[in-house]
Amino acid sequence: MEPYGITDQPLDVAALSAFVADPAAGAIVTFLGTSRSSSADATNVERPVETLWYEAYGPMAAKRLRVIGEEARARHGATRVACWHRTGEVAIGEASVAIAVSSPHRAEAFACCRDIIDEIKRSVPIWKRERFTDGEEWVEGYDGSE
Amino acid sequence: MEPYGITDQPLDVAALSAFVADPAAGAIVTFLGTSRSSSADATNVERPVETLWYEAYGPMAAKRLRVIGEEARARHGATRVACWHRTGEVAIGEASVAIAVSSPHRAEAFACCRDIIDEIKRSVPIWKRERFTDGEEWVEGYDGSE
Amino acid sequence: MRVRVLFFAVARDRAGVSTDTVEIEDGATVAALFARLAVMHPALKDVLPACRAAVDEAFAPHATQLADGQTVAVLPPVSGG
Amino acid sequence: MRVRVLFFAVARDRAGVSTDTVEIEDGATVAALFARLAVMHPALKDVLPACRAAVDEAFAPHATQLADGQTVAVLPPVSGG
Repeated sequence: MEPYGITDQPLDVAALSAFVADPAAGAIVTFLGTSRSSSADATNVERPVETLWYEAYGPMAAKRLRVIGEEARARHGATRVACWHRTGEVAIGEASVAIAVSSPHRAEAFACCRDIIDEIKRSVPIWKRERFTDGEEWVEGYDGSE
Repeated sequence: MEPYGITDQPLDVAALSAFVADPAAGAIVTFLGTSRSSSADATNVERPVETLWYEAYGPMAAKRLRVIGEEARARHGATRVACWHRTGEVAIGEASVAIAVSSPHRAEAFACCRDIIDEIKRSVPIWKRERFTDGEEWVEGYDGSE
Repeated sequence: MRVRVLFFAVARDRAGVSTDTVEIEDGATVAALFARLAVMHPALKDVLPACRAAVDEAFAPHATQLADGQTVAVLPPVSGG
Repeated sequence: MRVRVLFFAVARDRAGVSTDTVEIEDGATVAALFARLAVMHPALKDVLPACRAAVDEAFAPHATQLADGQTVAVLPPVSGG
């Protein structure tokens, strides 16, 4: 299995978790970002989401996932990292992103996994589009400013 | 599936993750505690572990898991929690404990999952025994003092 | 009165049994029971100070007064997770 | 010189195309290219200020000088994860 990638297929967190398992690791933390059945609009009102999908600048997104994962792994002294993001339509309740991190002790696994998802939301060129009953729109994202 | 329990069978993190999935949840965090191939002894020297196993005060341990999980869920506003601990022999690399937490946003899922494993290590009546090449011993644990 | 005592992990190894029935004065505390256990099972003596007690499957401070028929578990420092 | 431009998400919607080829003076910066794009595609004008640029698949500051044959991606605020 490739540890990092972009796919239009459902994500398999068990496969990622198995991939990072290691005899030197005492902890495995996984994160799944799942699509919610409602979403706050620009005025912070929650509206029911009918469908949503993701568009990626594929080659750059895959490179960014690898850089983010490996930098976080080194910074936290984690053992292994795997991270995939999905594109195309994602059904409500399904995962758009899956991360797995193993490390000797649990603190680093939690911190590393958290850093990875935070950085993905800042700097991986992927965009979410939501369709509501009354229209559809690109989700306002992170523009790179601090 | 029961959300909390003690079992002598291998743990299935994918089943726990599926159990906590919810249309209202935007994040699922899982934690697996896995058995390491070496362990620090009382003098902090890492020694190779041949086999390890867990003994539980079963009925009390199951009650504690439920109390810990549900209190953490309420405290963090998480959506659903599931948590199982394994007993008996656990092969190197396999999981002794599995936790899954879903929540609307990721910060609560990480914090809730972290709190649960920390509290399990403080107050669930389960004991680990390790066999080394040169003997075996109960692992020094947490005695309830702050 | 009588209480049932359960030993786990290193406490069971030291006691040499996993359960015991102890006859003790009415209203005795967990602390009094632990003192009695140290006499009954001398090898337990040096591990008991680190042990917590559970009465009927819930943690109980050493000052807890026991009642006839209760089950007291002797819990060495836990190491699950 | 010529650069290839890729538009994503709302930038693609506004440009009406997903790729473009732009003829621009040698050594022009990303900022100069963005200014040109705003003229070529007026509907892009109000989304460009929030967009980052990538040159050959890596983020590039607006001061970056471009070279012939490079690929510049116009990246609206990202919302993956």
